[in-house]
Amino acid sequence: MYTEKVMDHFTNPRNVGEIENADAVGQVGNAKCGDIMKIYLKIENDIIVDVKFKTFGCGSAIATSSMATELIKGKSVKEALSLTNKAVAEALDGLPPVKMHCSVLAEQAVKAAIYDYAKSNNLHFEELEGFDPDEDHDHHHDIEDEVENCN
Amino acid sequence: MYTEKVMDHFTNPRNVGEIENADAVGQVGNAKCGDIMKIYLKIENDIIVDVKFKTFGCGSAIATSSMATELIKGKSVKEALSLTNKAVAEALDGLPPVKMHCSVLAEQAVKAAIYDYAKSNNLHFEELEGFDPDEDHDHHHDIEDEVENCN
Amino acid sequence: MKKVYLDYSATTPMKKEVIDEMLPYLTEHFGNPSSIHSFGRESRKAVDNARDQIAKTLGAKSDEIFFTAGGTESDNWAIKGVAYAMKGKGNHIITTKIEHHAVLHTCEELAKEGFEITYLNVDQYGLINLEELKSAIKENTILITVMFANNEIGTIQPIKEIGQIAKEKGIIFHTDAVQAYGNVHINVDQLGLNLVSISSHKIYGPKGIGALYIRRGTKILPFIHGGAQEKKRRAGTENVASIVGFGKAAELAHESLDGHINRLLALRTKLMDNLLSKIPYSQVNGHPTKRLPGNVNISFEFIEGESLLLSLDMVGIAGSSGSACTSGSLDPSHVLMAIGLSHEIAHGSLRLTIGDFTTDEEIEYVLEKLPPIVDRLRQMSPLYEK
Amino acid sequence: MKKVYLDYSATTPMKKEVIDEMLPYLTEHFGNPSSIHSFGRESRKAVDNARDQIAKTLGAKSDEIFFTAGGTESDNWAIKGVAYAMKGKGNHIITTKIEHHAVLHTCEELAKEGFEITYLNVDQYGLINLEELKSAIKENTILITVMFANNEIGTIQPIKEIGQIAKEKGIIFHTDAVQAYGNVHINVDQLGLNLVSISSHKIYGPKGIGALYIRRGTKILPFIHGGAQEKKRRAGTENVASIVGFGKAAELAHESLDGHINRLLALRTKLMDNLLSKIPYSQVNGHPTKRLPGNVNISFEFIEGESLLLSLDMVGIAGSSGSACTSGSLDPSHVLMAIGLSHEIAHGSLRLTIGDFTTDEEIEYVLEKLPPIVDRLRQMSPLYEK
Ligand SMILES: Cc1ncc(COP(=O)(O)O)c(C=O)c1O
Ligand SMILES: Cc1ncc(COP(=O)(O)O)c(C=O)c1O
Ligand code: FES
Ligand code: FES
Repeated sequence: MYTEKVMDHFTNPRNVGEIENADAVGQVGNAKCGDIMKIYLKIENDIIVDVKFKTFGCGSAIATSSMATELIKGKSVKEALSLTNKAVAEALDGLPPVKMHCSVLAEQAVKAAIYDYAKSNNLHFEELEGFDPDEDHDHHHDIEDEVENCN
Repeated sequence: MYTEKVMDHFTNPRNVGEIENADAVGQVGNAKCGDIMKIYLKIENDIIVDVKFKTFGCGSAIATSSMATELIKGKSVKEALSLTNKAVAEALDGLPPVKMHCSVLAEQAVKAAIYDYAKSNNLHFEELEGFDPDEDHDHHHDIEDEVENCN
Repeated sequence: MKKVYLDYSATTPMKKEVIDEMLPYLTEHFGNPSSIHSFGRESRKAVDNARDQIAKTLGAKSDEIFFTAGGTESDNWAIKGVAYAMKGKGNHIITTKIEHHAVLHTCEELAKEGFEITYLNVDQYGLINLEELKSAIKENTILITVMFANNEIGTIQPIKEIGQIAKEKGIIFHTDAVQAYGNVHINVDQLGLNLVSISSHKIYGPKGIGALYIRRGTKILPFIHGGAQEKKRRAGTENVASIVGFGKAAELAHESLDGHINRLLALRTKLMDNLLSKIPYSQVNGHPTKRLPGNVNISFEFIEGESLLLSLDMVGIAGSSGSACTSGSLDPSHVLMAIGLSHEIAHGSLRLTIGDFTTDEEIEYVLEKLPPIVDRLRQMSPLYEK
Repeated sequence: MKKVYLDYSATTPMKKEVIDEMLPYLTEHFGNPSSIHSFGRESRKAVDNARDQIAKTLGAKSDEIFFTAGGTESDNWAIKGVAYAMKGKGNHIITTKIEHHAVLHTCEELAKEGFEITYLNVDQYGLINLEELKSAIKENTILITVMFANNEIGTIQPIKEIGQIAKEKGIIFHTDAVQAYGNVHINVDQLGLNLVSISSHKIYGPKGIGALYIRRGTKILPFIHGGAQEKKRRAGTENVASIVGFGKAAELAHESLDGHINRLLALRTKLMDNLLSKIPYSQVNGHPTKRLPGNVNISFEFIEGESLLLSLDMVGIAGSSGSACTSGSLDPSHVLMAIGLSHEIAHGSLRLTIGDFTTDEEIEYVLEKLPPIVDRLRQMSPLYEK
């Protein structure tokens, strides 16, 4: 089901935890959908010098959180904003179709954190136009080969 | 499916053949239904001194013909008339439900032969009242656990 | 790596006696039971024998047992078969909110065709309310279908009482006994059952074979049309080897039923009690006593089921969860929702089901491995404040 | 006693490679493919692999193969599934008079529900007439279902031509290829097929498992409702071991298809020609060349099929017959009636079907044993005047 990389990041997630005086915090998802991601950023001179996450969710949610934090660590805020869910999924050698939405969540969590950063620092990023961190991404629907475990 | 007795009478049918100057001949069934039984009787002093049959039909049809001829051989015409299909079936240790109608045919064949005998000798038997040797006994219907071989 | 299988409700390994019984029918005795030659007769005899074996376990007559491809087909057949046979009389069907999808989705299909379906509520333990059932019955009610025991939380319904109500009202009563069969005593006469769905792969038999018990005189149309197999009521060349395996599995289950129940209960109690005491913020789902002997269903707050299952799998423990995240669908299990769990608690549910090959040592292993895994996932959870 | 099995069209023995491939899934790999743990994943992989194997044999894509409990269920699903999905567009279905009962009885059920069925005639060889097909097509025709090869007389229909006609008119085309599969080259694209029914136990695989090929985009509703197996289109726990066996059997059949055909043809010719020349008043039923390679169907005048089969069985030869007397029903096989045989001739029909384990020696044995049996039964027959 999952690639080795996913399992690796699930088993040994990088950057788990919280940052005490974080410069930005973003949270997306809700318990109803079964996934919540929270990302903490430490930013110096527009560079993400530290990042931590906490995730309530499936293996893929944890692995994508882990990979997303790895991918933005040390990058500029600008660069982090260009992170796509596809890039996260690819970095994990792919995700099962039903689990692609978890990578969307990771992308959104990063954006939500930077949104928070932008707000408290009065910055404006083109990439965040139209972005609403509280929007409920009803990402679970229209999944083709959904498997209900009802045995 | 069939009892040993049925198989014995099917494999070694008694009284197969024709009687040249038979005193009576009866035939029932038709090729459409898949079974025809023809019975030849030699009768002396109202005693069936010889009997032969020819049957076009299934294993059970052949076995019941054989058994029926055995059961009436040496008997009086009266006694032969009292032969029931049940008696034939029982003498064979039973028949599968779908094959009970073959024993009916055997009973009918005996009756048809005696009918022929009665007619040519101007005799009257109570047991034959209402009996019509040419009637088409649509015996195959309403069989409960019919098995169609369609594989 | 050590492997501990605790997902017996999903499917069971076969017993050796079952495989041994099947093998001749996978090899030399391969005839089609409809054929009249010796190859066919050999198969026919085997099918008839299995039918006898199964009838005996239910207190039924052999000609009331009809083989199907599994529990799902049995459920589809029972419900659609009665609905179409009885539609002259009425179009109302009563079921529950916690049925298996084989029942629920079939009812939903019938609803599209104009049948009216009442879905009974269940209480926090998963039990239906007999008064609610009684008042749901109407003039046009043609079928009551209530599962014997639930596959997720293991709750056993008051089947005998339902059977009495159905009988009084002259309504056909079907039960999906796929999980109960082999784990609970079932006698179709004592319980007033008209139709019972059972499945082989839940009782140490092969997959892909099941049966529908049909009480003599029950109005039901065939579901699969074709050859005259199963007394013209279920077409298709008989799955001889699997039927033989199912028959043997049923016989074995029936013979050892009390021992089986007692053994499972002891292991179940040990596992459940210890998990509850070792892991804070945990709760049992389902009924405390009216439940399948091998069923454990626990919710651990703050964590999600799939990541729990994956973590368990990595130490060789196989379980299941009612979390939607195992399925990619939005809502967690309809059963957990129906007993009133919040989404969050439902997502953190774990089902461990014990079976005949489960050992005390395996239970110990789970008790050792599971608590630290829960703790680790909680440490990662934004919902958990230690 | 010597045993000669010549009833391969009824069912086949399994190949050793098939059983060997299945065994691990009857023993250690018993997981439910829907489970996410290692036991489940092992099974999932095996099911996916079998799907690939079967797709390949048909020139199809893997996601177009759906497992069922056999040819009968595939036929029921194809026909009802399309009928209900397309009923907004029309209610007319075209089939033939010589279909298997799985198709015929399903059509008859639909007729009761208001669908209109056209049963195409066949000629003396069992072939449909393409012009008759064309003129049967109407505005409201939603489905053409014509069997690939007949199970009794072996006649192979002009499937490619039918496919072209269906395509031109935009009508869904289903074929029951249960007998053809593994005996004829089948490529779904070249033949213009939308739906194809196949069954494992006719190609040296296990019983109780089959598949329906569904071309992407074909409008068809599910037939069995429940869990989300088979991409939500066919519910029920997957019959893993049998699916694995079916996959292997399909692969083997595909690899050796040309050799298989040639071998069977040689034995068939020898058997058929010699029986015809040795036994007077005999005739072949079915097409001289457009027929399944292993199929022999001969009528012997003046005798009846069941007594012939019984006599053959007593010398160890297993065959079948279109006589109603094997079934207890009134009319002989609808197929033999449709090709215009008289009842008498139809009753005297014998089907011997040759397969991969048939030897030349076995054919010799039949050629030795059969003629005297026919003669003996004729001596008993009131219809025979020698
Ligand atoms: C309660 C219940 N009903 C029906 C089924 C379906 O049975 P099967 O898997 O044999 O189709 C299951 C198992 O999955 C079940 O647990
Ligand atoms: C042409 C044809 N269609 C359908 C079937 C039914 O297939 P199954 O026996 O797998 O249900 C058969 C075999 O019996 C057949 O010969
Ligand atoms: S968090 Fe629910 S599927 Fe990934
Ligand atoms: S003669 Fe036809 S069934 Fe006996």
